[in-house]
Amino acid sequence: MSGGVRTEVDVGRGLVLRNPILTASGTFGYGLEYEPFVDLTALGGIVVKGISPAPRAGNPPPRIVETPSGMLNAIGLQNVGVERFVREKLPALRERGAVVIVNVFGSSEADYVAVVEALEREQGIAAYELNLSCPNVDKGGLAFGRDPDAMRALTRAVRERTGRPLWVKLTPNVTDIAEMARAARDGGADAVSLVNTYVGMVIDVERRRPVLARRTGGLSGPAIRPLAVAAVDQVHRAIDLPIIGIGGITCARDVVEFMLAGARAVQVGTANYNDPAIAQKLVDELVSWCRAHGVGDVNELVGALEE
Amino acid sequence: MSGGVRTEVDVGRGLVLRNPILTASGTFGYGLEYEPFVDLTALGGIVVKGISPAPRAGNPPPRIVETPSGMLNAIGLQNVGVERFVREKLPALRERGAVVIVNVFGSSEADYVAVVEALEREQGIAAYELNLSCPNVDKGGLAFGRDPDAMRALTRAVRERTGRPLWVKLTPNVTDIAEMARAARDGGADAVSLVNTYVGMVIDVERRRPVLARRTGGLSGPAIRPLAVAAVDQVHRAIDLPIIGIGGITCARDVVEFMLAGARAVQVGTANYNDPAIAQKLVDELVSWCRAHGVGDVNELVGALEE
Amino acid sequence: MPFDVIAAVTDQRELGPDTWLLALDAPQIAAAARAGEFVMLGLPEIDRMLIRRPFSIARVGPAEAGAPRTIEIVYKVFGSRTAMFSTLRPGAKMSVLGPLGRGFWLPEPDGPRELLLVAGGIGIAIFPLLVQQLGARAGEASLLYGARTAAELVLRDWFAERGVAVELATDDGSAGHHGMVTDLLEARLARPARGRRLVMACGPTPMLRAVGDLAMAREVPCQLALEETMACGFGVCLGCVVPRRNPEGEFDRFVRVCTEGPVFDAREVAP
Amino acid sequence: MPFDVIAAVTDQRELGPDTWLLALDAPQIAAAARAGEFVMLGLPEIDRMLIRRPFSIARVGPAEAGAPRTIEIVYKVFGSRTAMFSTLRPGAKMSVLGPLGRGFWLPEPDGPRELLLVAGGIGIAIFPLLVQQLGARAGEASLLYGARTAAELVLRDWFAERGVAVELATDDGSAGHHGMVTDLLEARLARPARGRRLVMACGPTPMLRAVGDLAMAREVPCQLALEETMACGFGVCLGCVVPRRNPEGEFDRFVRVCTEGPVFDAREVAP
Ligand SMILES: Cc1cc2nc3c(=O)[nH]c(=O)nc-3n(C[C@H](O)[C@H](O)[C@H](O)COP(=O)(O)OP(=O)(O)OC[C@H]3O[C@@H](n4cnc5c(N)ncnc54)[C@H](O)[C@@H]3O)c2cc1C
Ligand SMILES: Cc1cc2nc3c(=O)[nH]c(=O)nc-3n(C[C@H](O)[C@H](O)[C@H](O)COP(=O)(O)OP(=O)(O)OC[C@H]3O[C@@H](n4cnc5c(N)ncnc54)[C@H](O)[C@@H]3O)c2cc1C
Ligand SMILES: Cc1cc2nc3c(=O)[nH]c(=O)nc-3n(C[C@H](O)[C@H](O)[C@H](O)COP(=O)(O)O)c2cc1C
Ligand SMILES: Cc1cc2nc3c(=O)[nH]c(=O)nc-3n(C[C@H](O)[C@H](O)[C@H](O)COP(=O)(O)O)c2cc1C
Ligand code: FES
Ligand code: FES
Repeated sequence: MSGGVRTEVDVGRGLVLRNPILTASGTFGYGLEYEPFVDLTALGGIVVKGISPAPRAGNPPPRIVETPSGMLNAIGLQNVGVERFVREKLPALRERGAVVIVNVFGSSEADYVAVVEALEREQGIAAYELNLSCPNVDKGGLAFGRDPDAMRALTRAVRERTGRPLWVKLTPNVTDIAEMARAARDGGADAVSLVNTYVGMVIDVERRRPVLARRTGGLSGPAIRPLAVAAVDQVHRAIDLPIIGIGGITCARDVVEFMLAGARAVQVGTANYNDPAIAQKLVDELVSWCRAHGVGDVNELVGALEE
Repeated sequence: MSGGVRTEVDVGRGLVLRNPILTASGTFGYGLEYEPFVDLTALGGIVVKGISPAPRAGNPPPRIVETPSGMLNAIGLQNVGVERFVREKLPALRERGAVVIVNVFGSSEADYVAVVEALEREQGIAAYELNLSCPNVDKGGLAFGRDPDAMRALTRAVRERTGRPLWVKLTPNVTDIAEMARAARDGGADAVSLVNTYVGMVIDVERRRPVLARRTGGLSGPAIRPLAVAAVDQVHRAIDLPIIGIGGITCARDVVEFMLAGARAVQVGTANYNDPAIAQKLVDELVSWCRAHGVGDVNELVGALEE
Repeated sequence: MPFDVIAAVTDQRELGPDTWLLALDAPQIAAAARAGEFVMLGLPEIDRMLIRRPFSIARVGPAEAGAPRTIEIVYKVFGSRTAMFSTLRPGAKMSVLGPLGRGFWLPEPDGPRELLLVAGGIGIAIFPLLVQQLGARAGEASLLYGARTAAELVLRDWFAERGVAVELATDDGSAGHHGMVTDLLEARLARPARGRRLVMACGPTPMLRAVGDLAMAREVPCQLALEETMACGFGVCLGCVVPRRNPEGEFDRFVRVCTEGPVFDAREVAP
Repeated sequence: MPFDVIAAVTDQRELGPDTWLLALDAPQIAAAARAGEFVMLGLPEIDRMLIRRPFSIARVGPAEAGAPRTIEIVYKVFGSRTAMFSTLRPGAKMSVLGPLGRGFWLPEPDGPRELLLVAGGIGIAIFPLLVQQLGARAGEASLLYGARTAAELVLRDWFAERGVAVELATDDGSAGHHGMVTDLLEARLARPARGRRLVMACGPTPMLRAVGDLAMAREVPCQLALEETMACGFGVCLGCVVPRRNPEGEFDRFVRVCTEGPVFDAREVAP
């Protein structure tokens, strides 16, 4: 409840977020970096940078480049590994009372299972988000995200190890994203989050080389918003499972757009770089929008397109 | 040859274009509308609006909406049909000496074959481009473009009816565009053109409706350029077949970018609306670019990334 | 034939709430413009504005000094681009394509006429050029002009000064008739005509629909200026279509507002 | 702690070919800035500029009137955004995040020093604040400053006026030594030191590499200000990394230029 508007959303398996605004993995660090700008507990949740069993160095630079209304990144899942995450990052987040969703990454089913098993022993984790969709690594991620059988099997393997809410993050680089969402559900996912980035490339024509050292990267930002909204709409019409909408969100209008397309909650990504306070501002703006439009409960928006 | 730079490009089956700048189907009408702005014979070629066996009324409005650095369209292949095209449009184009590539559309294999058979009787057609990638119609197009077997069979069926250069236009809305390119080649295509538009959606949050009457549309414009460049690069590395690069081109740098990624020629689409003279300007700008960079033949650029 | 030019802004003035007058130095377009035609307005840099926006040519001027040099646009800040346009000041450059479209058509001047110009809100923007081109015969025209509130009734004095009989309507009663502009039209059509009547209307879609219905019910010729989202403005994108109906009222085909309109016979289109 | 503010442009001046000085009213950032730190500069509207751009805080001022109110940026027009920045005039608003990063570090002031500031081209932008913060000890500094041609040697008088010994080099010989700025450094390092030497360098990557090699060969401490493409500027995107090497010269890990730099010990990084 905020300013007369009910903002709580149920994203499956009993997880009720205080509001539908989350931050997207890889764009919000481990949350703590944003403390100068954001009250972490004011957000619906924080999805931390993808965690793998061992630390990962990531890809060589250049790793990012701006594109029209977007950016490409090829970070390559640089992260501190699950051990240091548990030791150094999680306790601080827990202490602050932030709602933490851990984005899990691996190169094999065993990797995903290993990260989740290590995290199962820890308090203060609201959900797991399996990143089966990173385009910027050689193995893992995207390979699972493009094959429904692999996705179902991997989701099931993790499902068997946890009673916590389990989200699967989908790649849009597929022919039929609804089929992938179905596979995630059949594997036992409680929600799907979409979209991750689109494979893209920019060439430095003077040097005749790809700008990114890794050749290609993932496109994010407002450029992809219409594609992401279409993906959410498609999955929403195809299956009955909570959806977390992601892609190019910069203002309350965009949040409402994703919710009308069928998302119960959203994640803000690239916009956090431009305005590190944006996630918290969006909570307030969404409430104002609802009040101005006579919406007493944000859940009224979910999938509420006129047919 | 232009200003000391060789601009002719061979796009397969002996078709040599005077330069690599073409205009994309659906963005250049039947060419004649651009005569106030462009000398049609100065272009490498003109790809006309998709032609189906019978005239098509197209989708109800609204059909277009602007998005960040792009636009969505859902025209629905409104066109005059092959008969009127042959009677009213083709003779005028022929008379002017324009290089005409006919974009062919249908809802079944028989449709595609019917259009090509009708056109085989006519002079003044440089090539066919099979549109197996339109996201804005219920049947045909995208259905073929997403299934390698269907694509191969359809391409072969057309191939058997014509000795003219045959291009297949690919959709990027697939898991593996290189696989689709391979299917087109195996079916007998002389070149592939990519990309067509990406499925997207914008919602009017005030009215709680999709802005487009058809719900979704196809995203074009600079927003998709990094995605299209990555697609061209991927196909170029996977198979040996001339590629026509398409997606968000607005300046000579963009043309060079697509050629370095592996395109022998390019098509300019959405930018024609903003600047109806742009295609011809790009021919001149490309020549200037080559001169300034010591490139004596545009073919030196094709796939010429430093590895 | 339309001209595609880079034109300098020569004036930018606020006429009313969120309503601006923008003047552009575009002599070729000014000389060729006919009432009801429009331009596509953008910025010279494609990366700052991919799709241009359509605006009626509101007025050309100065009419005194031989051929007109400037075109004027009267516009309402509606979304992102019009908001940006309103920040441009004299000297700024815009890209302008025009004149475009098929404007109003006037019956031959062979006798008395009663021209009924019906404007809703920013729909007023299409009529000044018509009055300029009517010249001495502006006295044959009446402007029926409605808006939400008096402050939004921009340019009304300009019409009155040129001999046009102006009747006003506002939703809140702050000027003229308290009600809709279509009430004014209905009343007028019920009175005997001063000559051959012709209705010309521009405004929101529901208003156009009502105007068309009123005129057709009395078999008064009626021209409606339609709006639809446009990407090109010159007939190639097929983005701006509306359904045309045949004399039986059935769907005939989609017509392009940009080249087959924006002004249509009310019998052909159902806004 | 960085501040994220909307700041008004208070000055915009061309210093040399494509080189500008931009002043912004950002008192909190001005008060907190330390030499070598930077800001992320953007426009208030995210839809006009998605990714902000990093620029050194060149100077704060006016220093006379108590706490400084403004920060100054010295920048070169390089691509689309710097070109756009150069069109902004006093009164325009920008979004500014800063101060960011880890700047230069100075040895304790316990004896004579010989500070060698090595600047290549627009790399000069990082040094005025250092000289401001050296205050009375600016006389301990020498600026070795190279550019392609004399006109590009902006701000050189400003340094000289503050007691900094300035040595110039140009590629075309139009000012100072006809050759590279690293030639100046090499000559200087070959001469006996006036005190504890410290090299601080900012400029193109090949120059930084050469400077680092020269200094390390003589075991002179050396700080290099690096550049890498940045999306956030505050350590979260992991876009701006460079490889760090361990004492054995092997790859250790990727470090973030924005928070672990931009100034690094030359022994740690290989530009
Ligand atoms: C022939 C014609 C003449 C017009 N004349 C005038 C005029 O004289 N004065 C005036 O104020 N307005 C006029 N309009 C409407 C004007 O074009 C829109 O208000 C303007 O495009 C809104 O742009 P925006 O970026 O501010 O709004 P946006 O944020 O883009 O969108 C707001 C709304 O504007 C409409 N719109 C957006 N893009 C276009 C487009 N390319 N073409 C048409 N409509 C669009 C959409 O319906 C949308 O819902 C005219 C429209 C047409 C078709
Ligand atoms: C810590 C730091 C301090 C800097 N200080 C200054 C300064 O004081 N004065 C000055 O003139 N320049 C400075 N730069 C460089 C400046 O950031 C770039 O010149 C600027 O970003 C170019 O933007 P653009 O849009 O004009 O060019 P673009 O068209 O975006 O690109 C041109 C080139 O600029 C570089 N670039 C683009 N985006 C970024 C980014 N987000 N971060 C870093 N580099 C980028 C890329 O290498 C690219 O090849 C600094 C860079 C860093 C990292
Ligand atoms: C620099 C960067 C790093 C990212 N890292 C991850 C990651 O580690 N795990 C993940 O699932 N998604 C990652 N993403 C994808 C985002 O979480 C998000 O899905 C995507 O950026 C689209 O949202 P946006 O358009 O709002 O940025 C990353 C995105 C960016 C820009
Ligand atoms: C309004 C519109 C209509 C289009 N119609 C067709 C078509 O009939 N056949 C086709 O193959 N592609 C069609 N396209 C796709 C373009 O040819 C092109 O592939 C796409 O727009 C990407 O290029 P761009 O980003 O340069 O516009 C259309 C695109 C637009 C914007
Ligand atoms: S606006 Fe393009 S056809 Fe009318
Ligand atoms: S710029 Fe984002 S981590 Fe350095």
